[in-house]
Amino acid sequence: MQRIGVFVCWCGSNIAATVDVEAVSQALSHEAGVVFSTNYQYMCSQAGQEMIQAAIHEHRLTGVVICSCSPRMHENTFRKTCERAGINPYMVEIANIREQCSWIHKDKAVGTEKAIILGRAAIAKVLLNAPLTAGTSPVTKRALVIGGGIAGIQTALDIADAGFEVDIVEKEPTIGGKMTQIDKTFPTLDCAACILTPKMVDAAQNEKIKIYAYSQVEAVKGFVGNFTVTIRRKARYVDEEKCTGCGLCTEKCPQKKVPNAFNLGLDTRRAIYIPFAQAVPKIATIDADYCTMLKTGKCGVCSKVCTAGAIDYHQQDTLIEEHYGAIVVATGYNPIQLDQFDEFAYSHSPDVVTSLELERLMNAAGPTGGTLLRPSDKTHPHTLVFVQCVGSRCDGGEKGKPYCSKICCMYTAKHAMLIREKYPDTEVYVFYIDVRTPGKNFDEFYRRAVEEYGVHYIKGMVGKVTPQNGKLYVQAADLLGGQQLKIEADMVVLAAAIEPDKSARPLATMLTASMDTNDFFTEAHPKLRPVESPTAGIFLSGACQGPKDIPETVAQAGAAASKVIGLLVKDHLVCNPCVAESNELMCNGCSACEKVCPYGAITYIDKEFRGPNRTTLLRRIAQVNPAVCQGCGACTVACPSGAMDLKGFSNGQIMAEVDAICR
Amino acid sequence: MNDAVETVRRISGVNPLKCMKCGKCTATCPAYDEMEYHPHQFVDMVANGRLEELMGSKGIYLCLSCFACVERCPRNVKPGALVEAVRLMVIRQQEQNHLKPQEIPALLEESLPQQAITSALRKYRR
Amino acid sequence: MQVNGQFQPTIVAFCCNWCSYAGADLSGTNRLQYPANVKIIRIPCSCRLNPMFILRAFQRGADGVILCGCHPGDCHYTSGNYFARRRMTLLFNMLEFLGIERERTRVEWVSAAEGAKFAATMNDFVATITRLGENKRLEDLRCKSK
Amino acid sequence: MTYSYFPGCTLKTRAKDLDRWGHAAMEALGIELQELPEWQCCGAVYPIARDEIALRLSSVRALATARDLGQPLVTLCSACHHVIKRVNGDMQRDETIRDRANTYLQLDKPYEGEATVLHYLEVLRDAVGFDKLKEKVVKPLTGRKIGAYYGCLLLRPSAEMAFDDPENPTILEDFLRAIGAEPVIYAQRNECCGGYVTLEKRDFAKKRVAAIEDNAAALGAEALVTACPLCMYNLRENGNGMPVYYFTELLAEALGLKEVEA
Repeated sequence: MQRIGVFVCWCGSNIAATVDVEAVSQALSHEAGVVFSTNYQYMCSQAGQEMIQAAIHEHRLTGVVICSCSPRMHENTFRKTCERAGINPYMVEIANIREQCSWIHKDKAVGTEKAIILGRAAIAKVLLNAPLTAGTSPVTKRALVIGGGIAGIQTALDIADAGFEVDIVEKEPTIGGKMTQIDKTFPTLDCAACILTPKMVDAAQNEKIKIYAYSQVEAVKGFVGNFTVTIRRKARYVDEEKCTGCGLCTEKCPQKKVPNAFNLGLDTRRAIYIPFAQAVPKIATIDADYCTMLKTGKCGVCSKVCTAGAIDYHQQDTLIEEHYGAIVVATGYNPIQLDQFDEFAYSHSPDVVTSLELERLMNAAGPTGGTLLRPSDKTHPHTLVFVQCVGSRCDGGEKGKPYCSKICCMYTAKHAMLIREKYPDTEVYVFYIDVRTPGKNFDEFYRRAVEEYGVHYIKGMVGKVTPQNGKLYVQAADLLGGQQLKIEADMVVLAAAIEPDKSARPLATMLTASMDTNDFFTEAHPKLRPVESPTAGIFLSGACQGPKDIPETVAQAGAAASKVIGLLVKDHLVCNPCVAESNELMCNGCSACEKVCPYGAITYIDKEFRGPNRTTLLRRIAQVNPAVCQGCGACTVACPSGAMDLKGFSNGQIMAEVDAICR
Repeated sequence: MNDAVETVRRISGVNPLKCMKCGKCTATCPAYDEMEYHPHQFVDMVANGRLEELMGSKGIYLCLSCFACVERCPRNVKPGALVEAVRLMVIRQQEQNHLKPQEIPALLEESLPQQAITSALRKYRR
Repeated sequence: MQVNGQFQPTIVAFCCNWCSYAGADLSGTNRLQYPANVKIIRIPCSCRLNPMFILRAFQRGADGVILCGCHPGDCHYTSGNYFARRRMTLLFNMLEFLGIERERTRVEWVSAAEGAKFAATMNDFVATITRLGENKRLEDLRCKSK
Repeated sequence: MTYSYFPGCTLKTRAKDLDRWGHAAMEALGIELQELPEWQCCGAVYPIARDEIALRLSSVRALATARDLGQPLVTLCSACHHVIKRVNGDMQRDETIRDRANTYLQLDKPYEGEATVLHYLEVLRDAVGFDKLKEKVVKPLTGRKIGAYYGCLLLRPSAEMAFDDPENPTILEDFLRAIGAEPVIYAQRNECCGGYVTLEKRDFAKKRVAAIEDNAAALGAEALVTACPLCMYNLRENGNGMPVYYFTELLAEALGLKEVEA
């Protein structure tokens, strides 16, 4: 017979205010199997834990029930406490009387009664608990980083620095991500390329880092420490080993009218291209949508000019399989499409641009060589209007995003300042709803834009942009001035909301990592575990988790790397002992469980059983690999003979809980 | 006055507290110059129970019901629906019709479509 | 159960560990109220819910049973909630055949971020069951205390 | 194909051109528009207030008749379309309005939003097809630069009207291309003309129309088209003389049904 101890926590007043803790410990002391019951102010405190340990020794307890906060909070704490006192950690059950009782009820009598019932259910369960020992599984000491922007590069560099191998999978022909398109960075105004490209080179030259550019993750199998990932290496139609990146082909290709994605379509490039001069790896890629040779079989100019013989028109996508212990998601963001915001005339006038397009228009390597010119007539704009929050902070529906995109206030201040500095003859208006600048030296930066550079910050929104006679007539609200403004502008710059990259959603499904309604990855805990996904072994870096600027992204990338390193230094991981187990005497070998197992943890063996009269009987039975089983329990329900059960959540235990609640 | 705010909310189906005070309604309103209270102020005044002032304003008869503010509001607040609700609060009172049938003949002209008269009558009287 | 002459339904909620149990915790963290009639049993995944558990609950006097799991496509174990969905469809059909009203059983997908949805679902479910009144259909009278 | 057709009050009087040529053109395109028996006014303006039931009833009556006839209901006037489409939406989605309207009307069979409401332009686009229309054009309006004026009622609120992109509509431009004209895309095409406020404040309507005409003219438009009699009134009476047509007039002209006016 078990000897159960019950410990009711007050959690200060969090529980005690709506649950009569004394009455609960009293009531539960009368339950069958309970030999000791008490309550205390903070069970999770040092003193509380010592009290539990003392009670275990004194009353020779075999099982413990803690009535406290959610098991998601302190189950592990109390398991360790009991382990130190010499009882198996899996002989502990938590009755959640805080999140699921005291915090949701106001009436003390109601709360107390419910707490007693929840306590009874936990006691009923623990009476059927059995000691469990966790197995271990080995850790593959190599990490995968998905996405090669600044987040992915930083994570990979930090992991490699600790001596582990790390692969980067990047869907574009080069790593570098959005930061390669940015001209200057706030709040220091240093050149983005100057700080990013050395990192890209570091990553390429680091012998621990392998870059799979122009590649995508195709499938993910396995679990923490043991992932098997299929990577699709898309056909570049250029042999990566042979291409020297000389760029001759990109100058000779006769197909000149390909919109240049790197410059956001503001100019054109050839069908064979290297996105930009500092691309890593610096290898040419043929754009199959535009290449005349690939489409019609006639041309072949690039092949003729290539002295290295790297062009291969017959190249196919290849699939490779790699093994990893940890996966970091760094898929980043994109500005949203602005089709639904045509009151700003984005699709009517080339002079209405997004902020990212403006970055290209101001970049020395951009389509205008760094001189700010209107896309329509290549003249110098004298009046610019910036519109903030285009598509951010919207209320539901199909239009826009409900969240603040976070980076726009600062980059708009940066743009406004740079334009006023370089072209003092311009007038710059910024229409804002709120200026949000929480960050080191951020507000000072914004104030400089207003006070030193004379940027006109106007509280209000733009309602309509009317292109007419080469001008953009901007109708806007000046809420503090109490007027409807009509500004004759030369350019309008829209701070488009940012959204997670479209590749993130299918990736999340492959990784079984959860996402929020906006397709940002959710973290394991919003405050305490910000760089881990709730799925073990999956880590989050950069804007895939939420809008972020560069300093924040780099900080998070480093944090994600440290978590990966913490995982990879381990030789073995302790497995979850709450796994399925088949009772071989009851198993009839029907394979129902095998079919529903998502992990392939169940195999069948033929085993000899003793029959009557010294005969033997060969029977096919199921066997669970405890290192692979994740403990979902799908098989337990599929099993028609009731042979399959789940340790820690057995049929008997759950039935006992049901009985206790319905009593 | 809170009851009146409730009435406006019920008639319009709009929660003025959703407004984030961006001013896009005011920026977009074609009747801005004609109104003493501009759309964003209108929303704010409803939210703060300042209905008497609104009910006495001429602007409520000058909203075009063009739905530009409704369409472009990022928070789905529908300032135009609030204007309609306040106007109804006025004209549903006795003898408060803004347009009386006997005034109509004077307004008629050869090319004026019936639609204009009917619309105005619908908008301006009980 | 009758308390002071008022019907207080007994409701068992099975919540998967990864989404819905966390969602229930979140509604607690946000102090969103729902009736105490709901008692939650934690299971690793919605696919762990053996139909036997539901039958047992009704047999022992539960008035309603609700299963909450991760949204389709978001299962921590990839496909568990799909199994659960199919199993529950069959089971609920059978229970209806036995005369247990369809409204007494429910499946809801609640993510870890949907504390508000959890509370709203439970409020609605308790209201529905209270309206339906006591469930006697499957009760084993031998289990009933006098 | 046969459709039920709701002309509305103005199309029988002041806006006869919109109606007459609309009818003639559809006939030429092989589509019959059957006038809804005993139709009444649509209500003229959509009652935004959710507690206005009586003002919705005449639309509901028309919708119920259309349902009973089993044919989609086609409207031509922007205002009628706006009102009938949105009332239909209310009857589909708003339980309170549905119940109360049905209680008033006591129809043989309660109306629950079963009818389909289409604008004439939608029939042209989806049933006839602009490609097909192009083939049937005998007198293309080649070289004529025309600005489409949408106004408010056709497009907004887009969630309910579901007619076209509210900020960047294309249906009238596609129509103009089909009849051989050159559409002029200008930003003010979906800004209000001044509406019924013209009754009280003509100056205001004049300002609105000036903004529209200036923008269209600056981008090269020689004329405007509209689908709304009230827009037509404001553009003609309060404008600076830019020609304005109903789109059905141009359609009839392109189909060779109407002699080009001198």
